[in-house]
Amino acid sequence: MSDNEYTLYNETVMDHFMNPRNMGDLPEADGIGEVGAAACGDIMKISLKIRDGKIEDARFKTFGCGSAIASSSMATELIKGRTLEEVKNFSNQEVVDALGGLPPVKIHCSVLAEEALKAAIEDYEKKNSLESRTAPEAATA
Amino acid sequence: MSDNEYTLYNETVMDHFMNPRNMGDLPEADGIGEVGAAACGDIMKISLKIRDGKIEDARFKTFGCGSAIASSSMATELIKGRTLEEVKNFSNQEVVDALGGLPPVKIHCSVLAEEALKAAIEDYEKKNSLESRTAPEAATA
Amino acid sequence: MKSVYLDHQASTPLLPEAFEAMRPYFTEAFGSLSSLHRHGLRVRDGVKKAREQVAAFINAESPDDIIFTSGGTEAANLAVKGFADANERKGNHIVWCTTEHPSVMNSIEYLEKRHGFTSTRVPVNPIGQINPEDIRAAITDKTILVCVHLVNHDIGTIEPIKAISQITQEKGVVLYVDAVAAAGWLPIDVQALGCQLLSFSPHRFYGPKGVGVLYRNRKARITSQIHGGVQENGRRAGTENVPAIIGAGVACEIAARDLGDRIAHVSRLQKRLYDGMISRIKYIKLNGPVPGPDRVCCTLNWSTEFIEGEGQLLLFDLHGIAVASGSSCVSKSLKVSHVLSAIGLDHALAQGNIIMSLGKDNTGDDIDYVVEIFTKIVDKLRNMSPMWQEFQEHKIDSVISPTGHGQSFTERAASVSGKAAH
Amino acid sequence: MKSVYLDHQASTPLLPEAFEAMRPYFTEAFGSLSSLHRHGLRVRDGVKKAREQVAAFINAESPDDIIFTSGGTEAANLAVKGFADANERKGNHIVWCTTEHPSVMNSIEYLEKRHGFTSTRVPVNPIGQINPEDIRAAITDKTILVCVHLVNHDIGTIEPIKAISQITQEKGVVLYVDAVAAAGWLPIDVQALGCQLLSFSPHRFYGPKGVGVLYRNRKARITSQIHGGVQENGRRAGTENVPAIIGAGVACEIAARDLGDRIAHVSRLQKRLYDGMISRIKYIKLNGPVPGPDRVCCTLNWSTEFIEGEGQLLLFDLHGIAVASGSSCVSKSLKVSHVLSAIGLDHALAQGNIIMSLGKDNTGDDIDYVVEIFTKIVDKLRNMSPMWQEFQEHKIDSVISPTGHGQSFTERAASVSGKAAH
Ligand SMILES: Cc1ncc(COP(=O)(O)O)c(C=O)c1O
Ligand SMILES: Cc1ncc(COP(=O)(O)O)c(C=O)c1O
Repeated sequence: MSDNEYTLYNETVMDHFMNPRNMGDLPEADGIGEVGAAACGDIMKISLKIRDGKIEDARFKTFGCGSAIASSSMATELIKGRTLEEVKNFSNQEVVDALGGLPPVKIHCSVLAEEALKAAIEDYEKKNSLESRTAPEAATA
Repeated sequence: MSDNEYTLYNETVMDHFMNPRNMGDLPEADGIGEVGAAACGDIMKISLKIRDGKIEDARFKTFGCGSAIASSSMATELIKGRTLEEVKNFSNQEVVDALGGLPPVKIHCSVLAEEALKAAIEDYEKKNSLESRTAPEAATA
Repeated sequence: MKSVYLDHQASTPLLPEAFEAMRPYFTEAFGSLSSLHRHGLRVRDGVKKAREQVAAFINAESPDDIIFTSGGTEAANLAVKGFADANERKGNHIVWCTTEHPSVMNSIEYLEKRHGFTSTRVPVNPIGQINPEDIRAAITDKTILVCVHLVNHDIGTIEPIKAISQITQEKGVVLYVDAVAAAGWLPIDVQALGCQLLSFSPHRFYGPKGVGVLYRNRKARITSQIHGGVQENGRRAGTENVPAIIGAGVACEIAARDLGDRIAHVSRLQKRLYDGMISRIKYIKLNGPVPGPDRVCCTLNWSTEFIEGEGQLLLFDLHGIAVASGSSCVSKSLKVSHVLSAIGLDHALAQGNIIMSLGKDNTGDDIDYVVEIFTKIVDKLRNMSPMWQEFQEHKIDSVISPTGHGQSFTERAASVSGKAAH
Repeated sequence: MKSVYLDHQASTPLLPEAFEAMRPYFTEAFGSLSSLHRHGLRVRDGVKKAREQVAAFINAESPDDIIFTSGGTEAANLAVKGFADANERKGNHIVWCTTEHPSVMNSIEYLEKRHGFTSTRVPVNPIGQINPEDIRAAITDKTILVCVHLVNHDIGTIEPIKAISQITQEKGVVLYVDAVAAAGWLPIDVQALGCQLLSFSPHRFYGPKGVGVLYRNRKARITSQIHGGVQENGRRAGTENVPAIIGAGVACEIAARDLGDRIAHVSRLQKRLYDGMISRIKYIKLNGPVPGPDRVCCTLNWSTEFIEGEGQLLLFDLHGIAVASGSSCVSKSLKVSHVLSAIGLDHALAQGNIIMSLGKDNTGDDIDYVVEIFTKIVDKLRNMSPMWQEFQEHKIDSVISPTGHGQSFTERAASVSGKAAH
């Protein structure tokens, strides 16, 4: 689409902005996190499907700038298949690195992605107290 | 000599600067005036030959900028043939007008010419008390 | 790909005529203006002509009233700080419009912080217009200066300068008009306006960058704010940017000649763009006055609900369309434009802000293409937006067309971010 | 007619390479640097490269240390006033060299008048050089800044910056170096010099007008002195003069590449001119150091006794030769250069002052022509000069080669003008 050699972000960021991965909702999400950045007004929502203590699927919706959209696209891409424990250690730096870097003023977008992800996990854990969490496991086992 | 369409002063001033009229001394001057402008350091000397109450000849020497040289050239040119009475009313404005104008910061050069001229007349009058002034008149009559 | 430049308020291409006039001053007539030999005198001649062209453009009393600076910002600084510095003994109070450009606003702020000045900000109404009577009310016996822009840089509002100058003249106070967003797009006559100081930036109407103009008449004494030599009659030190000054002169002369045509052409496009956007996009709001006598002919400032500005700008750019975004995430300070706050725009709307500014070379086709692309952009971004989804689900409400269902966007944003939006 | 430009310290022609690099930024890449679309980003790329070229030219630690201003004067203002503003809490005393350029001198004077600063002027010796120990002695516990130029703009003296920076570093005081008369004509390495602030003007070495450079490293915090937007990282507001910045980058890159050759060529011409003048003209004095390690390679400042400067300049011009005159009648203020006063030059000699500044395109033939013409000019003007006559008549004496007869020129001038010369 673009014949432009001058872009605000690098190729990877632009690609994730133009063709976001995992954009949308999960109809029956196990955990949903929605967070906002007071500083700039961005809002990010991440929905997770969790199976066997692992992220089976992830989706995002983002109200925000190009790097916020790219960060949520990349974050959802990165965590698919990871265990809950791994995801709890997830850091925004991973998003920044995977995107090949973000401008300094845009680093907070990757932080927002980390926060949305962790909010979704929290939501999942809140909904699934130990007993309710074992139940579906038993059912599918 | 000049193929220059850009000159600091107008054509008349440039002409009087490049080809000054009446430059030099009068060997047997009747009156000599030498004045200086403290503000810029210019020094101007005008020598007069006076005959029958008229300026018969005038010469100048000037240490100063282009407009000072042009002003003294023009002033000596203007006064030749005038009576002493006329010259006493001589004003720098006449020099400025005859030169077709001077830049505002250079008007003082024309004032210097007026002053040198008047100093020369004073010198003449001092040298020639009434009796000594009548003597040469008698001689030439 | 089609290329449509709609960011003329950021900068404009240099007129070929201006470039050709400037060209010899780079490599051939390169002398310094203060040199007394032919190289300097040639340049002096050129700059003299440029000063006359600029003076004619705004109907200044005399070319001596024109001071060349390095740009609109420096001109504003010189007007405000230079006037304050020269007139401090008369008083130390400044009255200004709350929607001034940062170059004016921050100059006044500097005077407050560092020179013991005080100031009164006069508010604007929801379309950004000042009430002249508020200026009258704000003037005290300490007031020496009133600052009001002619056209607002963000939302295109034309301020009632003539009514204001009647008051300032009555009160014996000097009026400074920042005309950077106006010059080249509406006729300017400083004598009819009744101001004593007025500034503008030629690069905003096809002149070069690197030069600004401050008009200053006898009634407004100023002191130089860049100290050094006696250039510009002692009012602005530093070797003059001769090529840019020459280009400014030509840009002014051509702007004066073509102003009627430019305004007619651009006004038509503005109307077409306005109609297209309003009819095709839902939940969109024009900031500032509708096209007409209260609005400059060349800009439209839009707020589109449920989406953010930078994404719009990027997608436009990917389609070859250049626009500006006033949204919070774009400027390095992450702040919403103070102009949008001043007109009381809801925070939700201040976010999705886009400024389209037209120029003489835009066409009707360009406009149709922009509208077409914009409908796609809005769809794409709303599709990604959690707020749009929540609006559909009646969890949050529209500011533009309220339904009575759900939280406000701002309440919602505050609740998810844990902090109130600023 | 032959044309010889010997006024390179006023300004230089733009390099064709710089012009070509600038050209697309006028009509094609005309976007504003802060715009986020391709038009802005393209410009951003170009300016980034220019910043790197400029940083490399002076061996700055980082391109971020380079601030683009509108010229050398604004850069000096920003260095002095911007540093003072940011560091006022640490102290309010400035030490400076008495022969600084007016842009530095008047900035300091402004701080004294308006911001309660005090300052100490450090004198220079008869060739214009400062004694570093005088700087040490002048520094108090209130001192925050020392200002010394690298090369004097009038008389070409190179100051001992390294010795001075040892003292400032020892004392923990920031050193600002005005390198406008130096850059392009001697190698500059800010790290080796040990200064924290340094400014220069590309139009003095074949770059464009309308741009200046301030180098500023982490150790010297400054605040913007032109208020407005956040351009140049918040250190200089206003739409950037992109074409000039691009041209500055190219001029710096080429100057870095050609510096050795330029210096070798110009030094040779300087020697030839010096020898020619000294051997052909009587009662003439070089102001500042003789050609050699204490003098910049490109200028010679002459005082010719018994004649005045402007006449020399005019006659040179009529022969196609461009020189500058520092004589009292030339500048609008009618004052003798403060540099000549500072080196204790006799008033008589300060009058007949001419500055010849060489450039890369001058030839040996040019030099011979200039010497030839100058002998004629001196004859012509001395022939017209009442002072020359009086010298011949032993009424006044020469300052340069005193005979022991007559009054001094200055006494004589004072007696005919009725007032002492100033
Ligand atoms: C209303 C207004 N004033 C002043 C300025 C500053 O002008 P410049 O960026 O040319 O320095 C601008 C520029 O955006 C402006 O829009
Ligand atoms: C030593 C020195 N500093 C500063 C300046 C000011 O530079 P500009 O005229 O480029 O603003 C000059 C210019 O003559 C200079 O010679």
